[in-house]
Amino acid sequence: GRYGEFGGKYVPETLMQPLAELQEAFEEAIADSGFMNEYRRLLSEYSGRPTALTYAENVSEKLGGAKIFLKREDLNHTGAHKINNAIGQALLAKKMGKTKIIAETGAGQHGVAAATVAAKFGLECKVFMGQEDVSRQELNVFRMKLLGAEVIPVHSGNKTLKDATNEAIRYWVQHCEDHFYMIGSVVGPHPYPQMVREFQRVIGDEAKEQLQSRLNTLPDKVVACVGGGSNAIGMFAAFIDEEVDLVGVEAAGKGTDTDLHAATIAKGTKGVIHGSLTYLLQDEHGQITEPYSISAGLDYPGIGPEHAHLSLTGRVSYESVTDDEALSALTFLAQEEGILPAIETAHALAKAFDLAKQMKQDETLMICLSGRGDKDVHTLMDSFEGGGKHEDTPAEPAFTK
Amino acid sequence: GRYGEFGGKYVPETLMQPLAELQEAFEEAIADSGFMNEYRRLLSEYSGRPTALTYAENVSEKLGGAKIFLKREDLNHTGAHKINNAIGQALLAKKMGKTKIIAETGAGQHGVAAATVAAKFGLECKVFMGQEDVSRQELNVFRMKLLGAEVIPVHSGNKTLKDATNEAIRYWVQHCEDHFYMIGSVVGPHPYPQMVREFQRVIGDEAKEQLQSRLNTLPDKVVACVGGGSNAIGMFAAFIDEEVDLVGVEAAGKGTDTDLHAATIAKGTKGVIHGSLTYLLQDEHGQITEPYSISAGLDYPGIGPEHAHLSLTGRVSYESVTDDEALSALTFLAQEEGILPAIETAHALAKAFDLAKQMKQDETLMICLSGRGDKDVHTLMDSFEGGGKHEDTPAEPAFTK
Amino acid sequence: MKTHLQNLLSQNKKLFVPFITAGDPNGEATVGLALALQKAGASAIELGIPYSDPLADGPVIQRASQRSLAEGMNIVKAMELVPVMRENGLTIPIILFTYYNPVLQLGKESFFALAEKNTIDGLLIPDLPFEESGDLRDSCRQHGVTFISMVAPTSSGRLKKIVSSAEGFLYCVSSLGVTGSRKSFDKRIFDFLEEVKQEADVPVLVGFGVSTRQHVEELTKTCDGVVVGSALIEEVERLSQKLKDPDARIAAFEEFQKKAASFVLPAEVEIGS
Amino acid sequence: MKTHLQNLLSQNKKLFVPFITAGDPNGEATVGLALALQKAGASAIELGIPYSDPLADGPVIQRASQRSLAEGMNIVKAMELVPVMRENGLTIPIILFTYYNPVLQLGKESFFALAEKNTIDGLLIPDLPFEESGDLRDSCRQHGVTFISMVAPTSSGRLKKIVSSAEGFLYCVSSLGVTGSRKSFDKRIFDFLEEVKQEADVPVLVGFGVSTRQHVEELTKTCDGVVVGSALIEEVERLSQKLKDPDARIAAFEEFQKKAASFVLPAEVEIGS
Repeated sequence: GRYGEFGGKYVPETLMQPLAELQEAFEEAIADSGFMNEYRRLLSEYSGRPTALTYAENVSEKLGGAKIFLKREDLNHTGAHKINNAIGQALLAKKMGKTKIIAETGAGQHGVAAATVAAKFGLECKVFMGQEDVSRQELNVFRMKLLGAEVIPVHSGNKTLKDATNEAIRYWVQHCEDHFYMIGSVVGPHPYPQMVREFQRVIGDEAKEQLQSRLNTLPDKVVACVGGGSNAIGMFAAFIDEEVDLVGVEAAGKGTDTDLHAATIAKGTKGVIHGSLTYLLQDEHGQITEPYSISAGLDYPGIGPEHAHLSLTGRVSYESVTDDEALSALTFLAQEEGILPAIETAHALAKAFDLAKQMKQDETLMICLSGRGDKDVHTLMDSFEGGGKHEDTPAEPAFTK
Repeated sequence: GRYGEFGGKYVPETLMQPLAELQEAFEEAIADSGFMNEYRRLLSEYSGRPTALTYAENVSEKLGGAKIFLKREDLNHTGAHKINNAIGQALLAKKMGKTKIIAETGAGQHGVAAATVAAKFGLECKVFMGQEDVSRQELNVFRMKLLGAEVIPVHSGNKTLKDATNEAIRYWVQHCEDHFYMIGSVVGPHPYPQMVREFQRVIGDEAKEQLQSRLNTLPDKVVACVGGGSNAIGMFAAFIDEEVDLVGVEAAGKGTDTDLHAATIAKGTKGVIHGSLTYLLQDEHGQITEPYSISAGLDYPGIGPEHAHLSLTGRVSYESVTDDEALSALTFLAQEEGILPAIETAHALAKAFDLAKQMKQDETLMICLSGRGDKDVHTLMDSFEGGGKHEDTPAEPAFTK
Repeated sequence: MKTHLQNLLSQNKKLFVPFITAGDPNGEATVGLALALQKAGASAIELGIPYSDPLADGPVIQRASQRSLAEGMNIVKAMELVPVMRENGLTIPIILFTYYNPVLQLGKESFFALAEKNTIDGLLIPDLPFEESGDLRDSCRQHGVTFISMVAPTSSGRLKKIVSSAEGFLYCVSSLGVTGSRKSFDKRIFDFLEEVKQEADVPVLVGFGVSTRQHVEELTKTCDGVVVGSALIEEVERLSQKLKDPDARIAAFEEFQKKAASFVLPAEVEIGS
Repeated sequence: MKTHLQNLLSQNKKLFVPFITAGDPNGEATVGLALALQKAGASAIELGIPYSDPLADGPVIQRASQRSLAEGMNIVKAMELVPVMRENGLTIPIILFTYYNPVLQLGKESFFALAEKNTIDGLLIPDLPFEESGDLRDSCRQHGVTFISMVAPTSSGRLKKIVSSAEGFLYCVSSLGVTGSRKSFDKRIFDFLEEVKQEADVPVLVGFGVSTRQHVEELTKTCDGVVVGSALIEEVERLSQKLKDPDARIAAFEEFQKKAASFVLPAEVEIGS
């Protein structure tokens, strides 16, 4: 249950046994070819895997450096990598005889994925969501309800993702006998970080094979954005034992020199959040602070414990990218490749484009395009056309010259 | 250029030569394995084809009849089948040396697809869109602009799709020397209906092969929604010479006994619209009337000429489905399978579910799931939660009893 | 009693064929405007049928269509205006300008019955190109209605075919484009007109964008006349209120006639005739 | 000068360990409330450190945390309240109730230095289960701080291990759940308590949801005492304004004392002792 010193199970006593049962069931499941075949069948026939690997030809040529490939998780059912994990955990819930699932959500992406698999697997589904997010993301709230899920607004704390997660854990503590808690990222107590990684490693495994069969080579560099870090871990897993540079990209918000960021590794310190020892944003007294990013999927004050370990050991380098840099990269990709990425993903793009410029033309760089940007169009309108909170941040397409 | 008596080229003299050139280029292209390989490569590596074929297990069991399979065009890049055609036409534009494309759009789906491929292929893109639709679909307008396209609001006529198409044709007449007109459906003058069909037939070809390899059988019935009719033609093309029942589903809006519908085959008469002889909604004096459907993609007053022919010959049967029936089917699919379809697609679902109930359990029915419903969430909120123009139409999930 | 389009058009002067939309701003006004055009020196009149989807027309004529439709005009009522014009002294040919769909919806038999009854001389359908019009051209010939063909600079390979079967006059599209006024004409248009002129047995007229007397003078160096649409419709639009007012109408007709007359060149005594 | 938690808890009566949040509604009030609890007959006090993310607590204690944080309370200031309590006559043990993160952030050395300096007797960390607490339990032993372990009905296979290493007392979670008042206790809870009781060498206390004297009477038939939290915090919340008002404070402390006393059972003369 540890990645170096990180990870563990920092949870109320009541949850220790349910976590042990979960771990046992999970270990059985991934060793069971019947289970894994069903998982892979659903990924293929329901979610549409394998997702494409797209050569970003125009972008690569404009930047003049490495050949850039995009692993297209945006083409999954529900529009992001989240569904890979949700399918895996839903299958596991079924296997464990649980009929009800709970999930936390910030902007609503994992909530939609959870509600989706709940519908598909005939499970009852409760999604905990901060009241602030319920108000900001009414479309996703409606979508979850349409899928048959119950959305429970959380009024505690700052009424955002962190508090929704606390509340989901509280609810699970009280109902762990018949409820399965479906965590959406590589966070939480063991075995969640490991389990979510295993259900996301299909991203990297596929991408590796696709590039091999296309160019007969490994990528020189792999870049992914990191909030909790599930798409990044899923992407990195296939390359961690290879000679491939790995780069995780956090949200620097308005800048890591301001208070408005979500750069957990750059600016955080060790601590416990949601059951796991990792880096997190906190004050000197160990009170967890509210992060900020234009991207709802990256403004989490913690980070998956494996990332904390990979950072400490130096195997993965973690960088951070501001709102404005992310928006520039998003615009550049949209206009050059006709792909509108999620704002989360745009953080990875911004850093990757910078790196690609410094690479040679015979090198390759692979980006996990973790999700599509349709969900962000309102935010983008506010940012680019004013009228929203970011009206003073026009995104100069910095990459186009 | 004819399907029985339907089709043809009813256009200003100025366009006859550009259409002839287009036809020649198109015929050359589809016979050219280099061109077709590039087209197929883009479908695969850029748009993520093959799209999945999903067995709708829960729905099939609840209905108790045929096994229902969904051809998941919603999993394409940009979320619908529209991109198949846009990629094909963009490649053709390049081959013809055109550097600028124009397109018409209603709700914005084809506009987004056109803007997408324009970005990918480095083409200038003008999208004509009725002022009414510009106001109603501001997110899609923004998305097209973000992709680098110019959106031109059309103030003539009723300011909707029909008028946008007229205006696109007018603009093409004036600029046909260097502009490629990218039509989004199997409508318009020859060779468009044929060309769009050929660029959409991948839907049916794939679905047929997928079902063969899964069940070693042909479907007994194939159902698709019909506005202009491109997803339906693309789906039907593979089965037209087989012993397979084919069903096209039009939008009955508030009912074909009212004035508010878009049921062109059920209620239309022969006439010319946008360069093609087909069925259309018109008054006794040949003035084209404004159609109505809750689905922005189905409220077109005409229909592809091949559909007119397939209806007249009886090879395909055309049915119509009301707003309310479509919304019920949408809810049912969302709650049973975790898939939120486009409202267009929901029309096909509603009819297909009715038909499946009457079929045997060893029979199969295949539906073209033409697009995802994310774009429709605002409309659905208005319909289900009031506050919109459809507040008096709560969608009873009629299929769940 | 129909006129003889072919004969009337073979006059020894540059032809002026104006376009007005039937029912714009109403049916009575249309009759008066037609008479004013005859007085101004029109060789024939293109009478436009208002249409919901006029995709070959620019914004000026689109607006005229909408005004006319709002007045309740339709293809049958429009044709029925022609006998009223005749009763009031109109002798020049009337060429019906209509999109194909209203004709289709009426049905060929009804259409030609109405055309004969209402003394329609010619028919021009902007969205019915040569290849689609064979059947209707035959019917026109049977019913003594002259079918006017259009050619465009892009007609190229198809030009000879169209020109050789032309009746009445040839309508040359002056540029790539829909109807509407424009400032000047491309040099290429004159090459195109000369090519048409060489092939044609019938008068060659230019339309689309002819909006000033200077245009007419310039173009008629190469061709036999002009069709003027938008420039006149703009005048109708300007006079719209007066044209609907029984007291102001006469003055408005006169103003309109004056505008129309500005496009008419004096008959030349051609050398050698 | 610390108390001797172990000795004090082995009194010949049912134990009553109340919980209050340090700094709710402010530091001065906390001192007074602690003294009131001692007067009411508390055996020891759980002094809660306010935390931003109290995921083992129900809404009542969450609100107390937020009030306290808003007052600027933190783990260091909270510990520094204890000597003030001592100066004012507090002699019963103080058990610090804190989430793990504030301890981690302070660092083990600083934490134990402060604990010793401020006469902290015990430590209870609700999100540090047995398996994660080995190192900290060792440090506690070195610094004479009693580490309180929790067991829950779901502890099952792990129960013996936890119970056998328990010090001070065993904190039994009365049900599946977070802290907060509840109406009645599941029958299974008594089976669970009996099982714990059989294994334990230290007093067995029940917490989570003990909110009435009747609860206490019912539960202490099986166990050695109770921890009462939310029911008292609700009282603090009710008295909040008065507790912050120097003029009304004394009366509020008395009211609170009365409420607390309702959970205290009279010492029994046990048969055979």
